[in-house]
Amino acid sequence: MRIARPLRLLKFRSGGLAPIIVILAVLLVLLTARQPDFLSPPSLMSFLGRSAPIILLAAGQYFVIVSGELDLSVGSLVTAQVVIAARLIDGDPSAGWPVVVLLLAFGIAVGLVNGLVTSRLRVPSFITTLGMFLILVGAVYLWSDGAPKGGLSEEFRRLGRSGFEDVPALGRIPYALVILLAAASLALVLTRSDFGRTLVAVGGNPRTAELSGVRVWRAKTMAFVLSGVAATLAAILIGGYSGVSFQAGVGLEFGAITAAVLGGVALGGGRGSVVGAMLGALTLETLFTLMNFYGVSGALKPTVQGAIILFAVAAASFRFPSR
Amino acid sequence: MTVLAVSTLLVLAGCSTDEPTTRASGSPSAGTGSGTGEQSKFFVRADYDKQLALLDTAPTGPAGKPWEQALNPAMVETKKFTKPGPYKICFSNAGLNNPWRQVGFKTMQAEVDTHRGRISEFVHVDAEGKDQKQIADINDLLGKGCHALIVSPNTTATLTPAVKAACQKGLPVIVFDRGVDTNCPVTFINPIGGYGFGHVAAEFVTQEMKRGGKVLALRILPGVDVLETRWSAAKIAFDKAGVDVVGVEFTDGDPARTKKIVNDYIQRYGTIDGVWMDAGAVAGAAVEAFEDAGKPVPPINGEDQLDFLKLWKDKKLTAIAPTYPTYQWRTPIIAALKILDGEQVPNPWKLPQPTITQDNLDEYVDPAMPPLHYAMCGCTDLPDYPRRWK
Amino acid sequence: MSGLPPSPLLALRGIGKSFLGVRVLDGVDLQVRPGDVHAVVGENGAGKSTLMKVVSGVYQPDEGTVEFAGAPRTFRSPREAQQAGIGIVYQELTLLPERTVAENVWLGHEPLRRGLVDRRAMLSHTAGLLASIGEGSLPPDTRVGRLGVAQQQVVEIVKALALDARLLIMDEPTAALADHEVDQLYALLRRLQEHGIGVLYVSHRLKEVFDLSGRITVLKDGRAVATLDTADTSADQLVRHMVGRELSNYYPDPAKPQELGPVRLTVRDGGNRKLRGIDLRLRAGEVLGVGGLQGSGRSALARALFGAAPFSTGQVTVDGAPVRLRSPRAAIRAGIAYVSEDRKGEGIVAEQSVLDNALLAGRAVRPGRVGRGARTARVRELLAAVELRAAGEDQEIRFLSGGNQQKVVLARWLALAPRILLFDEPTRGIDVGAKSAIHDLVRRLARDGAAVLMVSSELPELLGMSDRIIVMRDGRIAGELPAGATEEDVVALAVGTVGEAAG
Amino acid sequence: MSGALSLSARRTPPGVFVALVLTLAIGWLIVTVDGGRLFSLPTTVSLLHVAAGLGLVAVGQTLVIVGGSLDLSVAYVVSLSTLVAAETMAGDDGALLPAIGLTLAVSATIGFVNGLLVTHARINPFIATVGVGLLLKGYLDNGYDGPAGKTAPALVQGLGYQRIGPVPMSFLLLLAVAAAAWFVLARTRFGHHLIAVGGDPEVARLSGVRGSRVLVTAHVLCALCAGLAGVYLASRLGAGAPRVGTEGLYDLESIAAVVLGGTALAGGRGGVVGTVGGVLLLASIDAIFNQLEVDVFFKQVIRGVIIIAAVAVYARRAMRKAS
Repeated sequence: MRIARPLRLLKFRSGGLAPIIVILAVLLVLLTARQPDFLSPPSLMSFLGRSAPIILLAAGQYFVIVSGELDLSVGSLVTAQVVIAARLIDGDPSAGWPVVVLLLAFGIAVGLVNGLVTSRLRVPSFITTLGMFLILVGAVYLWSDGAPKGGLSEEFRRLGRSGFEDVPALGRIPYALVILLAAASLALVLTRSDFGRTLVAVGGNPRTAELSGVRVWRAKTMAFVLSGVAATLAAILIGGYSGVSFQAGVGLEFGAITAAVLGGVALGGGRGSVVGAMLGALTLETLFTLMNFYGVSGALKPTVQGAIILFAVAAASFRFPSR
Repeated sequence: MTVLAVSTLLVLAGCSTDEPTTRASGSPSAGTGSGTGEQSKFFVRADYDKQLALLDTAPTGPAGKPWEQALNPAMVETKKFTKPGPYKICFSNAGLNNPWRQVGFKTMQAEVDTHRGRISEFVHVDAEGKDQKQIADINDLLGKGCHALIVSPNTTATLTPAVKAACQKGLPVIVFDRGVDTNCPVTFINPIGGYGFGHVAAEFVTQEMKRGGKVLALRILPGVDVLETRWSAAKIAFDKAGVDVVGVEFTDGDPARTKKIVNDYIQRYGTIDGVWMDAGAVAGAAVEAFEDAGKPVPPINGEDQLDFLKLWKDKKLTAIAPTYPTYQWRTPIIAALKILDGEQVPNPWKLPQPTITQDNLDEYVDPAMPPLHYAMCGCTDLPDYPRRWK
Repeated sequence: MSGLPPSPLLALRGIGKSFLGVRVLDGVDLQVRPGDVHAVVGENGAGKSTLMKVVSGVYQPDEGTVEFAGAPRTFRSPREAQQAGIGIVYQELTLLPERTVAENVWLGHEPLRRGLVDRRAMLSHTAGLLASIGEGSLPPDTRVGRLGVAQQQVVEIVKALALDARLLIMDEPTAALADHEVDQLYALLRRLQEHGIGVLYVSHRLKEVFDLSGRITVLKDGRAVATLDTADTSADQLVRHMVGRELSNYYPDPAKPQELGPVRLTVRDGGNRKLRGIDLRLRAGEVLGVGGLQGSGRSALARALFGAAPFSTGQVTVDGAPVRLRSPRAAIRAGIAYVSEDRKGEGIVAEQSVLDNALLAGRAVRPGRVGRGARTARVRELLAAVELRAAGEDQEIRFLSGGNQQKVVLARWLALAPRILLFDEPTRGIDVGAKSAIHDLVRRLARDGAAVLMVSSELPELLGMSDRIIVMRDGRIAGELPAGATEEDVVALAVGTVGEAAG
Repeated sequence: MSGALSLSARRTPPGVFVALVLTLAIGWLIVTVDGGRLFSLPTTVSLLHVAAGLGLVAVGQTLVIVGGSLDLSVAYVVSLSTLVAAETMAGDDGALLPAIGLTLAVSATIGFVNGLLVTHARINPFIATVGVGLLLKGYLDNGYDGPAGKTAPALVQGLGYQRIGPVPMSFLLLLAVAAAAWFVLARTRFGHHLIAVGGDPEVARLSGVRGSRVLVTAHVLCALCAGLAGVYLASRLGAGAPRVGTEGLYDLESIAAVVLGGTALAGGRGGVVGTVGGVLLLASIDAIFNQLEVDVFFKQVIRGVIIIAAVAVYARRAMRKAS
């Protein structure tokens, strides 16, 4: 154990949680400086609630990225799910739960296709999911020729829009937040499980994994399925939060990936934590809010966002030369 | 750090409200979180005045058929285009990439169906919102022996050369929605326009909200001319009335983002007393944001999309819906046939631009239609309505 | 060594280097004279590779000076070292499979004509160099990916030569070479000596060290504990310097007849792209050695048995029952374990912890939450049992020495209590100390009733460890030898001077 | 196999060209049956124009991808370049050369920044270039309300509309640039080093290759190609268009073209010739669907499928070669 400490140090330096926590803290300080009551329970609750979808997506993306792949199709999947839900429900209150089940099935199916094409046909996931992106967007527009049909019922939307009212101390807890916490703890358990660890091994060195009896294709496919499920949950929350629209999922895939990387998940696989990914997403959301509060011009937002992301990732992706 | 720097810089830049006289583009003009910011570089005072004048001009033409009406028309001769039918009419479309264009195009197709006897073929090419593709498309269509060419340009400046080329081919060219920087087309059809839209909405919000209240302006995208005009007109109205515009934000037409922005502003300023929108797409989301925050919904404007109209009616909002009517998609077909018959047509063909108010709201709310349908489609009398639009 | 020694080509003075507070090199002095082959020996983790990387500019020393050709130098990059005339042949191959031999050899210093890469020159020069070391048969424009490990090693050496280096560093150059290829290397080194080129030679094979080197520096825990003239040093002395103990019964005793159990594994007429007509029986308790030249099918045999490159024809039985070893997973389920020759590429997950690496197979093949605690406990025991030296089970495995990495890999398999173990070069690139530890372990496993198949290109190991030896040639089993066979027997079969003619 | 061949040409699989010929043949058949003409002059011309725009970007993209990197900022670089060019020219032929010079300088600078972020700041290229893209997006959104500037008439007539038979100047420009890029990869040290870095950065480093210098150069070249594409589009549109790059999806399309051309997304393998094939393939599909007046969204679905399928085929081949 003579050299244990320095190695811990290295561990925390490379792909650890420390950088993202620091960044998040800084942003929160800036935020509260401008908006003291931001951390007050009600506003915090609603903030966490509305951030739930992107955090879920980041968690889903973690599994894919850590297994050495990439999922560019989640954004389009979210849009597709919202539009599908709207058309199937079409304002009919009773349709809610069956449709949720159906959406989950669809999300899993998309994940399966992504996974099998990537792992069995050996198509780089960048291409697979890029193709899936084109297919989903095209298909959903085609299906609803150009404008979403029907509409979501209030019952369906409640999940994303309302919450447990007047909880002592906290006031209102959005259902979204509850769902998020449930999903998050599930994800955490999963990463600690045999599957979770072997998945990291798959991302770290597929050959070794294969020769140790891991069914690499299966692990990767599972990862994509998880991402699909996460996207579905996100879609249900987003649809609930803001209703049906073709914009529902636009750009979310980049958001999720950026979040994961921001949280210390290494693109290319084998390194990172799901908590980091989710913190990364939270950081991004905080950043947007920050910019609203500081009144950064709408048009200039991307610039500021880009600058901060670059800075943050540069800081977070700092690693010791390993060899 | 960066945020601070940028925002302060913007506040500094933001205080001036005088319009730059030159159209010097390039140097970024700053929008801002406080005040209405600089006037858009694309603001043209003359057009602005013209449109506001048109707002209270009585249209000429068959009553109840605004798509055939015109505002103080100046007729042009078209004898030289006279041809025997039936005709092959070609349409180079900027794109179908949003509900407004979807509804519009369906309306146009329906209009064509009403003339089946006289229109033997209707060729439609979709440029997918790509300038370079539309240029190629137009060039392509010129080889297809069309009797008339209808163009809905993707952008004004970049499509001008292609349209000029088309004119030189000698076939009648009809431009609608966006214009081009040439008057070679036989006629240019569009409603009053963005300045009118923005002005009406701004006036309404100003009058309805409590004196000295805070207004949040929500815009879809920066850098789209038709939307820029709406904002610049609103800006003038607000500045004139000395309204405190606390924020001008871009929503990308994404309801989720809209709710987040409105939510943040409510939190930041305690309350918002008026909401102005440059398009109806996310009006519903904005209203919801107030409901979810447990605040009364302030005076707000939307557009003639049904989801907003329904919301307005159900929630009894103080609202108004200026329109950029989709019935203008009928007119080019009508115009084309007139021209090929050698009848006179107005040029420019300015269509009336009705506004939906509390008084006439009920005429337009049709629960049967999909949420993103545009009520001002003037399509109720067209073949297989409403099926085609559902 | 009489008369005035020529001034040193390379002189290291008090070299020190630490990583994250870990002292890897400590005050190392070392001198290489022109035309001198200077061996550097020591257990893994003794700092040999680090020292080499300091000399070749991959690392910069924290303390001390590097003097090259009489002038103090600080190489900030391998490029600078190469330009100064220091070539290095790395332990793990540093070639691009997608590129041709010539492109690899000249990478970084492509010959130019009028500012453009002169491909003709590249090819001809490469051909020349290959010929000069008796490998003229190797076409310079084949993709390296198509070559076997040994041939790649040759390319690796040619690559270093192409820099017309004055000092050549060879880190385990023979790790991948079969013995007859080693002879070629010898010849090559002598030729280099004649040209006055100095050689820093790192190896675990004492035989080579004594055959080749003029002087020997022994590293231990980052210090140069001794520098000896090879002429007046004995193997035992050297080993004592290295590990601080006598080299008593280097190999464990072979199995006694009564220790041999039932037949565990049979293959009848097994074949695939690389193997033909394989018939073999493997009994519990025995260590079956597999010899042969590189590319003779030794590794292919192990990989076939493990389902990594399965048999396409023939029948395999395990404990009498026919099995289809279509994938590693299937093989593992049948109780087979496999330790690859390519540890870095196929053995470990570099960025995962020791524990995760050790648990990998168990998790993959017998997942589920049930008994997870027990499994982890078992693996901890095993890690202790193999005397793993690491900072802790959370340490990333990439920071361990080769020997310790191999121990973790072993623990991974032992956790599954396999009945058949396949070792491919189990001690490749591993130091004397860890080596004998692993040899003992292999033998112990056999005693405990496992059937062991061990591929080795190191004849002493092969002869010392095996109860039986089969020798491969051209994808066939060229012949079988009993325990106590001589190196000559093996080589004879391997090169085909005896035994049934390979079709 | 002769040395010359083995060193470069062999890397570009003919597969994509087979696919191209088949596509054109089948397309021609369907279009003819449909009563249209696929190879009519205007159609062919516009096909080659589409190819020219995308091609210029894709050739640059090939260089970074071969080097194991990626550039997702090209779409914005293209837009920016059209503006820089058109505004500097301001319709004056005299300003032609300075304008083009300035445009290239600007884009080169952006490429340089990309390169630095990827190499020295060690930010994953995906994130780095997306970030830079955001920076540019902000500038464009904020600064432009639509087309601006006026391209020099000479350029419009020349590069924009001049053609030799059915072949536009722009397409010749593409061929020239592609040839240059091929030459660079095959015959210069930089090229060899780039491929090495893409294949295995560590190996390259140990062989004395200055990896970061090489990658930065590659990024600069990539951005330069995007800049050229911008100049071409400016000549085509007669003005600068702040959205033309993103509307054209030049970022994802260029990557699609590159992989269609058989270049490995992981780097180290591939070439420009294949990319040109990929570009022509995409352009042909466009032209065919255009003639058939196929619904845009349907077209998108088909595209997605084709991209995935094509890459799957390459993977199959690669696997067979490996075993």
